[in-house]
Amino acid sequence: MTPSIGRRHLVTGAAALGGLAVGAGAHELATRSGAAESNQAIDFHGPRQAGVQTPPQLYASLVGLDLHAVTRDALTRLMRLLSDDAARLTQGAPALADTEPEMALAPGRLTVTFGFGPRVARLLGLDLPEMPAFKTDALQDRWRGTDLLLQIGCDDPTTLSHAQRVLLKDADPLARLVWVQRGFRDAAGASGLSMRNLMGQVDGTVNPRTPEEFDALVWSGNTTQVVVRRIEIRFDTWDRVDRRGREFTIGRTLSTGAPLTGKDEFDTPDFAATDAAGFPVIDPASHMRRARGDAKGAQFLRRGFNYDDPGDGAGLLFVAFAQDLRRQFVPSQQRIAELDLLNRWVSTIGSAHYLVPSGARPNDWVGHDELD
Amino acid sequence: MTPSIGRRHLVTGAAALGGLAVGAGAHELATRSGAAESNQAIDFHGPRQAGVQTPPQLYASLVGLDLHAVTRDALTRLMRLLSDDAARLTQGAPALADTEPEMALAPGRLTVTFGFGPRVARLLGLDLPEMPAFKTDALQDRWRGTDLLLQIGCDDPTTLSHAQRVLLKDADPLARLVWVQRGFRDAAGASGLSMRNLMGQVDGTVNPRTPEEFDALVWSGNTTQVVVRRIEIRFDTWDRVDRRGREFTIGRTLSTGAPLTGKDEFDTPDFAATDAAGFPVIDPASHMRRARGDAKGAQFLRRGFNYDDPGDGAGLLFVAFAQDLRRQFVPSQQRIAELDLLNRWVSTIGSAHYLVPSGARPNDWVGHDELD
Amino acid sequence: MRLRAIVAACAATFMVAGCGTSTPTKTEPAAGTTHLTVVDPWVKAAAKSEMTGAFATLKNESSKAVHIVSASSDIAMMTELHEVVTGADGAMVMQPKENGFTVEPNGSLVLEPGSFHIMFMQLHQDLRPGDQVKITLTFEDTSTQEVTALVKPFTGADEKYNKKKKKKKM
Amino acid sequence: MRLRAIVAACAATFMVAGCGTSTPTKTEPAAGTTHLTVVDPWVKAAAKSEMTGAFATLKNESSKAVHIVSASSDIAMMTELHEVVTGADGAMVMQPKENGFTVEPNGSLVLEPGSFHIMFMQLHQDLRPGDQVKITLTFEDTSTQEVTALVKPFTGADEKYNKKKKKKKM
Repeated sequence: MTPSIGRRHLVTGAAALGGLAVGAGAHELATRSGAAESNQAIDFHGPRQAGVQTPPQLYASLVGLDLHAVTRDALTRLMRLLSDDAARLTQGAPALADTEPEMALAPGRLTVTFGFGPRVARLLGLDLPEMPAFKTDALQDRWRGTDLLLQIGCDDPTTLSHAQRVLLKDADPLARLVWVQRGFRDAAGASGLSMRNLMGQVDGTVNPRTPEEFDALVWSGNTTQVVVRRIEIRFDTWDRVDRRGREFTIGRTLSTGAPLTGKDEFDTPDFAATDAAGFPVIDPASHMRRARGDAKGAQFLRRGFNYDDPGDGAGLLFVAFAQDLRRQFVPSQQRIAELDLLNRWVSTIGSAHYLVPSGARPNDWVGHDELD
Repeated sequence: MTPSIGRRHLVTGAAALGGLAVGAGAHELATRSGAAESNQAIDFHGPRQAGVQTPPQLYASLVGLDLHAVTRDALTRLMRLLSDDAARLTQGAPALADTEPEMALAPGRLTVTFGFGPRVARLLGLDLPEMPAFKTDALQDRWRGTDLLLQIGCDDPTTLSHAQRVLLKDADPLARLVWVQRGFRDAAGASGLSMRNLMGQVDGTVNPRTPEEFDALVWSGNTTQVVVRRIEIRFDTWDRVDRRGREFTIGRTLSTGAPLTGKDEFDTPDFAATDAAGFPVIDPASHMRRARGDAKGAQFLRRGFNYDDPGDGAGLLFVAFAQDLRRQFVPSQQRIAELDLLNRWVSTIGSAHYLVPSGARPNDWVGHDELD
Repeated sequence: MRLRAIVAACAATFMVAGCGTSTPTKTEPAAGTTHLTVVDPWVKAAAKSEMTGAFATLKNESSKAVHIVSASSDIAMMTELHEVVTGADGAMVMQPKENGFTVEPNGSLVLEPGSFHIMFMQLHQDLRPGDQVKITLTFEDTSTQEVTALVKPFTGADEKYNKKKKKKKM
Repeated sequence: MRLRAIVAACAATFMVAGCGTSTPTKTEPAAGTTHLTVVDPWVKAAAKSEMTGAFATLKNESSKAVHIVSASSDIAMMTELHEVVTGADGAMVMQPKENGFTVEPNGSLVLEPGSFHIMFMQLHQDLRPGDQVKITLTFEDTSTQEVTALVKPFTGADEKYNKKKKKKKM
C-alpha cells in the first residue's frame, strides 16, 4: 500500500463518518435518453391525492409507519417533509438533498398516497370507522394497522426503490417503519381484462370507472378511506382444484372473467338463472355472489396487487378505497366471512385501514387541510 | 344455509382433496388484446441457453435448488420436466397441465437459464472450478451454493411469478428449494447508460457487447460459467458519503458513469493521469481500478440486478458469466478483497457458482448434451 | 345435472386439475405410421398398481377420418380408450369408448381430464415425474403409431419453503 | 490539491452529502421585495448551540445584477454569507464572503454544500426535521426578501427494520 493510498483511505473514512461536504448541482445530472413513452409523470398537487383514481401502476410498495409521538407537531413536520419529497420525485426530479439524484429522473407514473390511521384520525377529530373483527380473519401482528400509510406506486422498480428509500430516510426521525408490503400487477397493456390475481381470477370487475362513479362511490369531498388486507392463498390445496371447481367457487369463467351466466367480463350476472336440474348457475355461496353488494352505492374501488414473497407466501394485497368503509366494505366482508366457498383457500393475515386526506395545493403539504 | 349449498360445499371440498377432473382446452383461453410491443418471446431452443447474451429483463428471480438425490436419473427427469415448462412458458404458452394457463400468455421476454452446481458438475465429470474463499466475504449459509440454478428473467412480474410457480411445482418431487433471490433493473429504455445500481453507480460498463466479444469472453463452445453473489450495501453509512467521496471511491463520475479521467461512460480510464499535486486522478484503491483486469481476456459479463427486500436489506445480485471464472472472475475478486475503498460499504453475504450447460435442441432438454 | 357430474368425476381420482393445451411443441412418432400429429402428450405421475391417464391433442391433417381402435403400453396391465358420457340418471360416467376414437378429416380430438383420454390400469411400475412413457396407437387398418409422453407431477408449489415441510422423494 | 480540499471540507461538519437541486417547486417570498426567485431552499437539521447551513438556488430574472449583502434569521446568534475558496496552501477554506453574494442579470447562484451557503452559528433552538426556517436576505439598497426553508434530516434509511435498532426521537 502506498502512503498516498493510506492517506486517502483516511479521507474517505472521514467522509463516511463526518458527512462530507461537496454536493452536485442539477447541471451534473445526466440526461436520460431514450426514456420509454410510458415514463410519464402523474400530477402530485391537486384537491385529491393521486394513486386512487390513477390507473394502477405495475408495482406498489405499501409502507406502514407509526409516529414516535402522535402529536400535531410531529405529524405536521412529517407531512411537510414527505409531501415535499413526493412532489419532486413524482415529477422525475430529485428530492432535496437527494443522495442518488440520478435515480429520480424516470418517474414511471410514480404516485405517493398518504393515509392516516385510527390514532391520527382521533388526534385530528376525523371520522374513520372502527374495523370490526371478521371471524375468518387470521391476523398476524406484523401486518397490523399503523398510524400512517404510504402507498407508493410506480411502473419502474428502480425508481420505486429509490423513492421508498428517500421517504423512509426523511420519515426516520419522526416515525418507525412497521412493515413494507410489496405487490405487482400485469404488465400494462398485457391484458384487455381487469387484473388477474395469482389464483387466476380476474379481479376488480365491478370497480367504478367513470369520474361520476368515483364521485359517487370513492370520494367524500376530497378524501376517501382505504383498507389494506393481506390475503394469503393456500396454493398447495388450491392447485388441486380443477377449472370447473375454481369457476364454481368464484362464480365466473376463468378465461374471460365473465359471470357463469354471461359471455363478457362486464356482463351483469344473473343470479336467478338455473340449470336443467334447477340449481342456480351461479352458486349462492360463490365468491362473486357473496362479495357483491346489490344495494346502490355498495360498490367500492378494488385497487390491489399480487404479492409473492420468496419464502413468505403469496397472495393478494387487497387495497380497497371507499367513501365509507363501514357502509361499503364491511357488509361485503361480513357476507364473505359468513359464507364463501373461497374461504377454504384464502386467509386474511393482515388488516389496516386509513383515512386518505385531501391532496396538497402547490407549495403545500398533504394533510394541511385536516390539520388546520 | 340451504341444502343445495351444503351439498355443493361437499363437492367443492371433494375437488380440493381428490383432484377434480375437468380441464380447459386452449380454445377457452382468452386472447390478450393490446399486448405491449415489448411483450416479445425469446427463443428457448438453440445451441446456447438464452438469458446470457439476452439483454437483461426488468426483473429476475434466481432460484437455488438441491437435488434430493444427485443421480443422473433424477437430474435427467428434472431437466426434462423443467425444459418442457420453459420451452412453453417462454413462448407465451401454458405449461402442460398448467393450472393458470391464462397467466402464461404474456411472455414479456421471459427466459429460463439453468446452471449446474459443483455436485452436479462432479457427477457429470464437467469442469467447474472451485471458488476460493475471499477474505472480505461474510457468507451466510442461507445464500449458499446449490445443485441447480434457475435464472428466470422477465419484463412482466405476473408472468415471472407464474413461471416460477410452474417450475417449482414440477421441481418439487425431485429437488428442494433452497433460496429465491429476486432482483430488478431500470425500466427498459429509461436510461441510455448501463444499469444503475442502488448506490447510484453505473454498473457493467466494461461488459462484452458484440457477438465476437461474447465468444471470446463468455462462451466456451456452447457453455459458460456463472457466479451469483449477494452483495449487501450498508446504506446507513454510504448515505453519509458525499458525491465527491463516492466518485473518489468508485473512480467514476456518478452522473455519467465516465471514468474520472474521461467524459463518457465508455471512455478508457487513464490510470496514469495525475492532478496538480501529483496524485493519480483515479485512485489506485478505487473500485474501478481494483475490479478491472488489464490482461486481455480478463473481462467478463456482469448481468446483475438490484435487490431491495422489505426488512432484509438491499444491494446487488452480482451475476457474472465467464468462459472460465478462475481466469476471469477470481483474480478480479481477489484484488477487490485485498484492497478496495468500496469494501467499507459492501459485504458479500452469499455466493454460488454454476456451469451453464449448452442449450436444448427442439424437442430436447437442457443438459442432454452434458448427460450423454 | 352439473352437480352429479362433478361428483361422478371425483371418483376418477387419477385425474388432475386444469390443463392448458395450447401448444408450442409437437411430438413426432418414433415408430409406426404417421396418421396423426400428436400435440402435447402427457401422463399423470402415479405409483405402481394404481391407474392413470394420458392426455394430448390428436390432429388429423389428412382429408379422411382417422380411427384409433386401441392403445397399448408396456407400463400397464390394461390400456383402454375412455370417454365420459352422461348416463341415464344424468350423471357423467367414464366408460371404454366402444368403437375407439375418431378424428375427423382436418379436425382434432382433445384428450383431456374429464373427457376423452387413454386410461392405464394396474401399472407395472411407478410412473415418476420426468419419466417418458411410450404409447402405441393402433388404427383401424392395424397400422400403429408410437407416441412418447412426458410424466408430469402434480404437487403444489412450496410457497413457504423456509418453514419445515415433509418431503417425499420420488 | 484535491486531497487537502477534501480534508478541509470535512471540518465543516454541518454539511451533508449530495443534493439534487433540480427543481419542481419555487418558494415565493412571504414578505419584503422580490429581487430573486429562490428555488429549493432547505436547511440541515441541527441541535441547539450547533451550527448549520442553508442552501438554495437564487435566480435573478431581471436585467441587472442583484447583490445580497447579508442574511439573518431568528434561529441563530450569527448568520453569515459564506464562500469556499482555495487558500494559499492549496486547501479549501470556508470564509465569510466579504462583499456578499452577487447574482448576475438573468443568472443564478447555487448555494450548496461545499460552495456558497448561508451559515447559521450558535443556534437558539433545535432545528428539527420538518420545521420551517425564515431567513431574511438584505440587499444592497437595504430592501429585504424573506425566504422560508424546510429543515431536512439526514439519516440513513433503515433497510433492516425488523432487526432491533435504537431510535432517537427528534
